[in-house]
Amino acid sequence: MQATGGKTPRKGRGADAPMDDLWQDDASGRGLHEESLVVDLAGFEGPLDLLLHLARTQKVDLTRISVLALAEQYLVFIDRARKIRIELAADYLVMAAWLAYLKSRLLIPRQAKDDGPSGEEMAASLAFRLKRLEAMRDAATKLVNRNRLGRDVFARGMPEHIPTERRSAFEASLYDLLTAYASLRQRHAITQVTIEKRSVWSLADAREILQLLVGDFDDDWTALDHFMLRYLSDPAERTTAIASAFAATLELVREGRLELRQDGVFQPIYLRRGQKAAEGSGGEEGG
Amino acid sequence: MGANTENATVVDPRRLYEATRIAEALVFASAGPVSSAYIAERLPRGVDVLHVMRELKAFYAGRGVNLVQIEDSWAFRTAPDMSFVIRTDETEVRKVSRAALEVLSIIAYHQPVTRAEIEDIRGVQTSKGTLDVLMEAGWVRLRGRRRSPGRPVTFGTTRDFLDHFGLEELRDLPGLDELKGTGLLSGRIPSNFQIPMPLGEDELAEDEDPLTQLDLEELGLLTPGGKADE
Amino acid sequence: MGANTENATVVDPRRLYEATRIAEALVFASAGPVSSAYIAERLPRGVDVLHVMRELKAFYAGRGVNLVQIEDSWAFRTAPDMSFVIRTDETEVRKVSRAALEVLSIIAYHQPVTRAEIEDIRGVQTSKGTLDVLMEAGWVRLRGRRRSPGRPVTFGTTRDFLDHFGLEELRDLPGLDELKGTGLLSGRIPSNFQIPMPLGEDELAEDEDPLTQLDLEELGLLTPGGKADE
Repeated sequence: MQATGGKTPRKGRGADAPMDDLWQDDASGRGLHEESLVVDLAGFEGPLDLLLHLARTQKVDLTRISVLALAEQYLVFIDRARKIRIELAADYLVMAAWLAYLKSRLLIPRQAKDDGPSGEEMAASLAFRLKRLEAMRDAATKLVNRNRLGRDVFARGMPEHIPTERRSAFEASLYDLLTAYASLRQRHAITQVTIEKRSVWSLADAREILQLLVGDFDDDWTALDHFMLRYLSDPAERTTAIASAFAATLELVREGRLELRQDGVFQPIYLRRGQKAAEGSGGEEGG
Repeated sequence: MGANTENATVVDPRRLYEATRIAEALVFASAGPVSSAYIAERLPRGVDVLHVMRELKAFYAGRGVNLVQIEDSWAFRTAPDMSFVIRTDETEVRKVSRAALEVLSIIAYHQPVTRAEIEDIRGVQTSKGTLDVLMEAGWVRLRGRRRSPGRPVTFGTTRDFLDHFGLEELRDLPGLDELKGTGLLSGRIPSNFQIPMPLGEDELAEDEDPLTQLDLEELGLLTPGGKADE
Repeated sequence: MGANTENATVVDPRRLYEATRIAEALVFASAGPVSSAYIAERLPRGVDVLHVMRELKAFYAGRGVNLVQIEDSWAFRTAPDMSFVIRTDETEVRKVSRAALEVLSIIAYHQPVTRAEIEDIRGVQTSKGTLDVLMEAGWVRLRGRRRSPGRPVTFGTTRDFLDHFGLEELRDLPGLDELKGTGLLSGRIPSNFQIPMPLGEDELAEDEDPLTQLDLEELGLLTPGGKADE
């Protein structure tokens, strides 16, 4: 995902798991250098990881971080990445859109009829998730630094006996069984030509993201597409993103899951939850 | 040893000593952990296996080789402070990527845990093969299925995992109590709000075509004959 | 022994003990007999390796495990009189062959399945021995007969199969998404690729008849007029 690396946005983690490779050679090469904010997403495992890293640079207890400041930093980071035309995975952009929304909720006073989660609640849950991820990281470090068998502690090098406890005289694990089955079926499956992932936003992409976000909106009009388009599309992909997002929006409106408002030509498009949003997908009869 | 038999079951010291020898031979001869039940079956009748193992453990406590307990099993392992003498250049432990290690600790602390839950905690899709690597190492296993819609498979750790990381039981996981106390293992995010889950490539509908130039023209977003700006 | 050594080389008992620990750990962890020279190199300076080994040998003399000398090398061996405990389970554990694992997994997922179908899925003939091994292991059984020309016998898995592989029920076998999710199955599979949901052990398929006494006799699994062994 580096500027030079040829990774396309939604290609994500392929079978070769490039991210894993990068993790192997320690954390030294990762990340951003505060002053220049050189953007290198290669070392990060997803947006939460990036956020955690940014939070750490605030150098305070995770329970006391300023989520607002964190959101700002993240958005700045993403903006810079895009400015120097680094391809960003959809995950990072969805998070950006969400944080932009969170930011607006934190800045705009809560309205009385508002029954959705408050900005503070959203911020709290984000802080919780960061804390939980960090706790798991710490646990992993502690685990790997224990005295490990074969590295610090050793078993009998010349075993004389293998005690059998199973009644069966045959040994095989469930993992052996599944591996055998999966590779057998794989071998016989007709190998198909894999089509290179497109670098345009399909209707499905946009729709999926919209749906992810729709649930988070209450009955207020929100210029969601504003957030979406700002973060979910590379300038280079803007046209296709607008098209797909708009088409997806229309589809959701048709299904009654979304309502749409635009005050004038070239004005922002406002969205709010449709009547059927809560009930799940409604009828398909068009309108 | 074998002198202090002042517990409930009055055991003849010679019999206890013989039992200790048997247990010692059984466990010493094996590279992997040997279960108490397996040892018990081979001890003289009326000898309490746990009593014998406790004796044996005490006997080896300060030595170069120690008797360790792993769940309900026993194994001899070199003393941790001996690592510098034994370790050679060829000594190699399985290299685990940082991501795999993170997944492993999530499974260890949250088990039984589904793949979706692991991804929820990490905020990112688990790369293909990470779970495979952990299962191949013998540290992670399929535990069963969650009784919830879709009946997702749950993962847990194995006895080999405990053995490898020198844990007697899961309760010995570092910092477990502390984590429980802070509610970080409960799985419940305090408010009902969720950060959108990462959109993995697998979730993209496979039956969807990308928008074509023609579509864009149809939608009026591109002047006919123009060039998609991609 | 070891008591009258103060005169030859004056060794601090603590140092001697430490040296014994090192030698003990080295010999224990080694995959083969360890030479005195190798051990000597790793002992604290000024400690005589043979002295240490004599100490260690004496220490283990009456125990379940002995230190034995093989020319100029050292190894631990279970005490000769312990062979009866070590050898009791002569049934050596046999690793299941790849072919047998494949057949077993097909039977597990696709049951009830006929031999022809197994061969169709594997794309290769199944040797009779493979099925025999699986029957012998107690993992595979004859379920019934397919109501189709030739009335072929159908195979299925047993309760022991579930026990051995730690499954509660057949439905616990991971499905397509889960095999993909763990990386066991790569994403590069055709969209019409399917993994069947196995039919429970006791349910007969619509086109399946239960095995009768007559069938068993025909198949040579029962001597005429005899009694099924299960």
